[in-house]
Amino acid sequence: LDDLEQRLTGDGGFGDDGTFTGDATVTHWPDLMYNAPYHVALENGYFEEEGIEIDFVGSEGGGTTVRNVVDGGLPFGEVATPAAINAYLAGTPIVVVAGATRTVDEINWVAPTGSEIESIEDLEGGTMGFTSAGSVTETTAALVSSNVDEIDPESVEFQEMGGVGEGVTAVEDGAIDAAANMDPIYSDQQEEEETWQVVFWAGDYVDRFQQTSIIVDPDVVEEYPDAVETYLDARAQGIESLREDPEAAAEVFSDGAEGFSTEVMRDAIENVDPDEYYTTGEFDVEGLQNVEEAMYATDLLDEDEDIPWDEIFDQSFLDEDDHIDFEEI
Amino acid sequence: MLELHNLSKTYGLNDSSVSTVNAVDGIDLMVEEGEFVSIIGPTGCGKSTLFELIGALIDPTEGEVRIEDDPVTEPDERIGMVFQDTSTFPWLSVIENVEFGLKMNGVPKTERRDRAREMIDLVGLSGFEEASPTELSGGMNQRVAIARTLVMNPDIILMDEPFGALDEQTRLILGEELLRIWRETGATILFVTHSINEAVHLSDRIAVMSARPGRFKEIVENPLPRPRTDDILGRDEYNDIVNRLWDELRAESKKGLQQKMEEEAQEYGAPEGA
Amino acid sequence: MLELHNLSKTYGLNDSSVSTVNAVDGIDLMVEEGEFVSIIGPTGCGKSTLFELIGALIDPTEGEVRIEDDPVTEPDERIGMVFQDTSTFPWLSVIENVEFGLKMNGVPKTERRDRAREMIDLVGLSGFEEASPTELSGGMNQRVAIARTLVMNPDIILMDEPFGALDEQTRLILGEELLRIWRETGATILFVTHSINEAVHLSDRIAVMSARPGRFKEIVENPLPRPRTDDILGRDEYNDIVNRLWDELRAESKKGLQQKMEEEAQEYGAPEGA
Amino acid sequence: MSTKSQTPLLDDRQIVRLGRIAVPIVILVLWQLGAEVYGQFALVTPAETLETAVDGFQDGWMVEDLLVTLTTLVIAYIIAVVSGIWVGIMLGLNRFWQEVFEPAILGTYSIPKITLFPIFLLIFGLGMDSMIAFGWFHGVFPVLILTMSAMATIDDTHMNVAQSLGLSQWQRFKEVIVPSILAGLVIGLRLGFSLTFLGIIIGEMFAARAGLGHSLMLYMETVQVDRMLAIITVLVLVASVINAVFYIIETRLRRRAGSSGDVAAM
Amino acid sequence: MAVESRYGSGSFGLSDRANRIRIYQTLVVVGLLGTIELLPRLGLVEPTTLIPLTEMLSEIVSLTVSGELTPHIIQTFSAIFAAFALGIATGIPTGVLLWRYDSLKDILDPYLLTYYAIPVFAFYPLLIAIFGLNILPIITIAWLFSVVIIITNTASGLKEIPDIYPEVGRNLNLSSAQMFRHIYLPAATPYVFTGLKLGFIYALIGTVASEFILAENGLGWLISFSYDSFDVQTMYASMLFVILVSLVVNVALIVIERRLYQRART
Ligand SMILES: Nc1ncnc2c1ncn2[C@@H]1O[C@H](COP(=O)(O)OP(=O)(O)OP(=O)(O)O)[C@@H](O)[C@H]1O
Ligand SMILES: Nc1ncnc2c1ncn2[C@@H]1O[C@H](COP(=O)(O)OP(=O)(O)OP(=O)(O)O)[C@@H](O)[C@H]1O
Ligand SMILES: [Mg+2]
Ligand SMILES: [Mg+2]
Repeated sequence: LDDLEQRLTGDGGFGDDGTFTGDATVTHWPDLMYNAPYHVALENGYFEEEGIEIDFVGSEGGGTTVRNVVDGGLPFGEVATPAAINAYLAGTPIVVVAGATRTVDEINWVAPTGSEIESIEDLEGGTMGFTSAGSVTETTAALVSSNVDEIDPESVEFQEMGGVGEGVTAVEDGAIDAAANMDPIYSDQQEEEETWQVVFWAGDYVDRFQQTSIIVDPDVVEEYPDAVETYLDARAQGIESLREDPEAAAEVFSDGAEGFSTEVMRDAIENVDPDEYYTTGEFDVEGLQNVEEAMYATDLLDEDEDIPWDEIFDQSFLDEDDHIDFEEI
Repeated sequence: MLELHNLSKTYGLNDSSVSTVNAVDGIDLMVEEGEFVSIIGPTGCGKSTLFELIGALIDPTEGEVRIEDDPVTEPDERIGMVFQDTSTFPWLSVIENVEFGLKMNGVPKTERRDRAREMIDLVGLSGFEEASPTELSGGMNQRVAIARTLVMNPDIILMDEPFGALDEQTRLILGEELLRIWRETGATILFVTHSINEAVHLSDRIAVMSARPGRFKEIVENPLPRPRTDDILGRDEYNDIVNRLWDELRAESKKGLQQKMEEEAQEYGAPEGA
Repeated sequence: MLELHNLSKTYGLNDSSVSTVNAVDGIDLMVEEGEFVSIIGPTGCGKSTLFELIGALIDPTEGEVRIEDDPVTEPDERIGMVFQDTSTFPWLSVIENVEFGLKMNGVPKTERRDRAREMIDLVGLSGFEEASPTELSGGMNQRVAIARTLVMNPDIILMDEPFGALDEQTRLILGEELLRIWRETGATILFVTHSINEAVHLSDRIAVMSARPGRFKEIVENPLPRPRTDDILGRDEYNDIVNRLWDELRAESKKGLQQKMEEEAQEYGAPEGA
Repeated sequence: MSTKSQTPLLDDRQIVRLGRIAVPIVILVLWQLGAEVYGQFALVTPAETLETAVDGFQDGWMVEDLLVTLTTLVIAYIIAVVSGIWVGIMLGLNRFWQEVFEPAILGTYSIPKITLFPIFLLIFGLGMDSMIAFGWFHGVFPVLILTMSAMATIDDTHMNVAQSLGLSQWQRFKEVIVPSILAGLVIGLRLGFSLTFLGIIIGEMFAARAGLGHSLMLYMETVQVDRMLAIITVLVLVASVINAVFYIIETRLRRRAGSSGDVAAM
Repeated sequence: MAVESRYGSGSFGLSDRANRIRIYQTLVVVGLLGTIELLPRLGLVEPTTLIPLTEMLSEIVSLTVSGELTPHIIQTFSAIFAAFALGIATGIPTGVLLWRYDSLKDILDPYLLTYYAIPVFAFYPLLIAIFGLNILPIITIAWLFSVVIIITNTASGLKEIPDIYPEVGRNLNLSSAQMFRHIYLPAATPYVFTGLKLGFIYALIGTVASEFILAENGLGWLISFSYDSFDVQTMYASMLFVILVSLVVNVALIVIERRLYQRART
């Protein structure tokens, strides 16, 4: 604990009644959809109202974000759920205290406008690009192919592209038939001209997927539970405000993000349906089931390995009503 | 017989707008077979240039070189050269250095090995065949270079200050060995040196070159009988010829030094009172 | 008066179990004020070591150095040294080189400039004050080094083959200038050279050193009168003394050369028949 | 040695000057062509990049990152220079310890140091400390090695001169050692700079909270190619300007010291 | 030159000194390795921060036996060797050109000097767009890393050849082919080899570093992936593996280089 205080003295520290000063991270800060609620909460002063003075620092997706929380001495982080589980299983001291996003509605697969690939049927025997191994596009692709009836998923070749940019360049050149894309990048690329036609949206085949969750340093859970409370509270207010006034949220989001216009953000928020996409903390059984399935599918978990949900997840900061029974998963 | 007719070289004629240097000017010389001729002259007077002309490493501006009445226009195997600086190849062993020219001319391995060994013996380096030149002293390296030239069996050997980098005593010892080798091979030798003693010790005739443009100011016959043992040093003829050469050279050397300082001054950018 | 008493140096005594080199062994010498003494000896006989001992750059194993009866134990400003290799600082201009020692001793700028200029004049380099040593020839660099030593006004100047790297004619000319400077400054000069001619040309006495361990084999008085103009070369006394020194030196030189070749052979790894 | 034509239209100096101007032009032309061939999601045109970069400075997103990176760079570089020179001189003065440590130093220099970056993160945490430490680790070796090898080129005779003139330790250091090693030292400083810079950028690209390398990765992920290229351009410009300064100093020093010892540049 | 080196030779019992140096070198290495072993063993650092050396080694063994390392080793070394081969094939001819044409060298000099300050890793997405997600982008980056040092060393190696060697060749009336094969080539070899040595090390650094930040396989990726997924064992094992490999390669290259220089030293 000395260690924790020491780590925090540089950046701030915790007070009583849940106030604190410090840094936190959100995966893909500040641009991708996970970040919108925080931008809104910051802009509207929800954190300040709770006595929280906070700065968000960026990190890439996947395990890197979890790493950043741990090595960066950050008390809070919103990270990819599979990465959090994986980190815990590797012996990293973290606690998952809340869900954050529960669909993959921002993800789609695109082909150039006017191309013959117009829907998922046209991918029969074709090639589909995903971004990188272990990424949400890979896991989603795996789930899609297990849910799809229209075509034989065995006939589709999946190819790792390296990133969204590499994928869309490849699909432009005709090297692959459909490339993974995601908001707000997709809306940005659509803004000036209709560059893409959407082959399918991931959400059409995968209903729930607990994409991201909120992890906290166990010492903080132990010593400053109030801080966890206030932090989740501020974020939840951000989501509510976003749901109420997506127009205003889009403007705030575009200000906070780097290089995307208000129009793009408005389209992006509309595309994900904030009511479904964000959760104010509660977990989703089906979403977690899909996470587990995806982790088996992508070899993040061995066949015989079980996820000790009770150890990793701590629902004590959520409303009683929202608690789920991990046995159901 | 080696003949030089009106041999001249001016550097920098082709480069437009670069000032030219008249290095060698109208050199005439006839060298008999088996003769040992030394050339002395102040720094920068064109001695090395003269040798490069004779060896046909560069083309003369005027005049020509003839061997037995044939004009020489490209490097000729009858002429061997020994250079002032260390010129042995450090990437070859002593014996490989010596047999290098033979190898390039396609002489079969066993033959060239034998001939190289013989030459190494002649220059007193037996036992060092497999050594690398980098492990040998400057004097030993010059012996290797001499062996490398001798093995080609040249009729004429041009030696450009071969002992320039060595101290006086080592020079003397190597000079004596050179005389022995010369007797054994019967080659014609042209020899550049800065040392009057060395020239007198070794040669039949001594050509004194003027400061630039290099001309032959005088060619002196050496009256000392051979073989020249240590006791020549005390003889009157020895002193006479040394003094005579000193007199010839002194004025030219001052002129040469003057030229050099002026050039440096010019390069440095015209100092006021030098 | 400079006195050397039983001066000896053995290298490598302190490094345990390392073979030692007895470089200088029991040197005794008295040099009068204003005298010009040359030291000749074969390569590696310990001449440089002797000078480093006198200049107190290294500590003697035995014996001592005295000036006017004071023992000298650390570098003394009454002793100036000129080294064999180019020793001018390339990062300073000629005048900065010359005034370097004065500056280190805290002499004010204008004074040291004036004194440096005077010395540059004395060595014949006026006009080159602002040049960089890298732009000058070896001979000019040695003049700068001499000026740098002279400007400190030393009573005793140790010159270790100052003209070693230069050709014979240039040496002669610089030697004559050195004599002029010596007359003008009245300093005591100890002068190492390989050249017997040079030694005879310049000095009052000539010490001949033996091959290693370096001892004084003989100290020869030079009977030639001063000023020594060119015509001394023809005189009998000149020839006598040159011959005498040659005799002294010849045996030692061969021994020195032998030593060197043995060392090299050892290094290379014992060739069979060299 | 040079091959001069009979009647040159331009003299060598003019050719060199024109050629030097031509190099960036050729690069720009290739860039433009590449942008047209590979499409907007891989490469945008030089003009667009410039516009984005200007916007970055006006809008401030570039400035913030640049400041973070430069601050890290300056601190890491200063530490690398001071420690590198100090250790280099100490080892250079003592042949024995130099020979003891040389293989270890050269060995460390030759490994892909980036692989050790996680250790820095584990020790210093995610933040500027890590970046500084890692930048230092990258940059200190060339400074140290070139200082050390420059020490070996000090002319014994020069040290003898200093001794015979009775210079104090400090005077010897200041007046003889420093000027003697200066040329090699400056090369070390230049290489040290390049490597510190590279180390910091790589570090930021891998894991950081802020900085140009960090944003570079962000814009790579979100396919904002114009911003990505704007950052690369700024990085190249910063590096080039500072290297140009070193180049000028080096040329001066080389001219002043004659062609003394071409210390192997790495 | 330091005092010892001036007289440095067998006759002064250097072998004894060499022994002492070797003893101290061993002490330094043993001390370092011992620290790494003991710190975690004695519980002075967390096992999540550092694992004992012996564990790293046994982990290397088990990773190798299980075959987990194999694909990464193949990937990484294919990239290194391909990049290095490409570096030789392009770098040496370019170096020869720069040597033959002075003006070309003068034109490119300042650019070559600043070259290593450019973060070439940043071009990775562009290269993926050009070549696709395969080994080529990595090879290209590693090649970009290694080629310039090969170019500059080749050019300066050829330039360093003393005039006297070609003159000997001309006196023997050698053909141009003989001249190149028997004079220029062997005379320049040691210097060119230094370029190749550095070129190889740079190819290694470039490959591992770009795998580390960007790629999806290879030894560099394995380190960064295991770091991210909190697999400290694999992380240290693969790190140590990369370090050992680069040290072995480096020592081998240095030994060859020494031999060459010994022959060429004049
Ligand atoms: N390739 C060249 N181009 C232009 N000038 C040259 C060239 N080679 C030599 N020179 C000039 O020609 C003159 C004679 O040079 P050379 O080397 O023949 O003199 P040297 O008598 O051999 O001198 P040293 O005694 O110093 O060896 C010098 O002034 C030199 O600068
Ligand atoms: N620092 C040293 N350590 C060990 N041996 C040394 C050292 N300095 C000189 N020697 C050895 O001492 C002997 C005398 O060397 P010194 O340099 O005094 O000779 P020298 O007469 O000046 O030779 P030269 O005429 O070649 O200049 C040589 O055998 C040399 O190898
Ligand atoms: Mg010459
Ligand atoms: Mg000496």
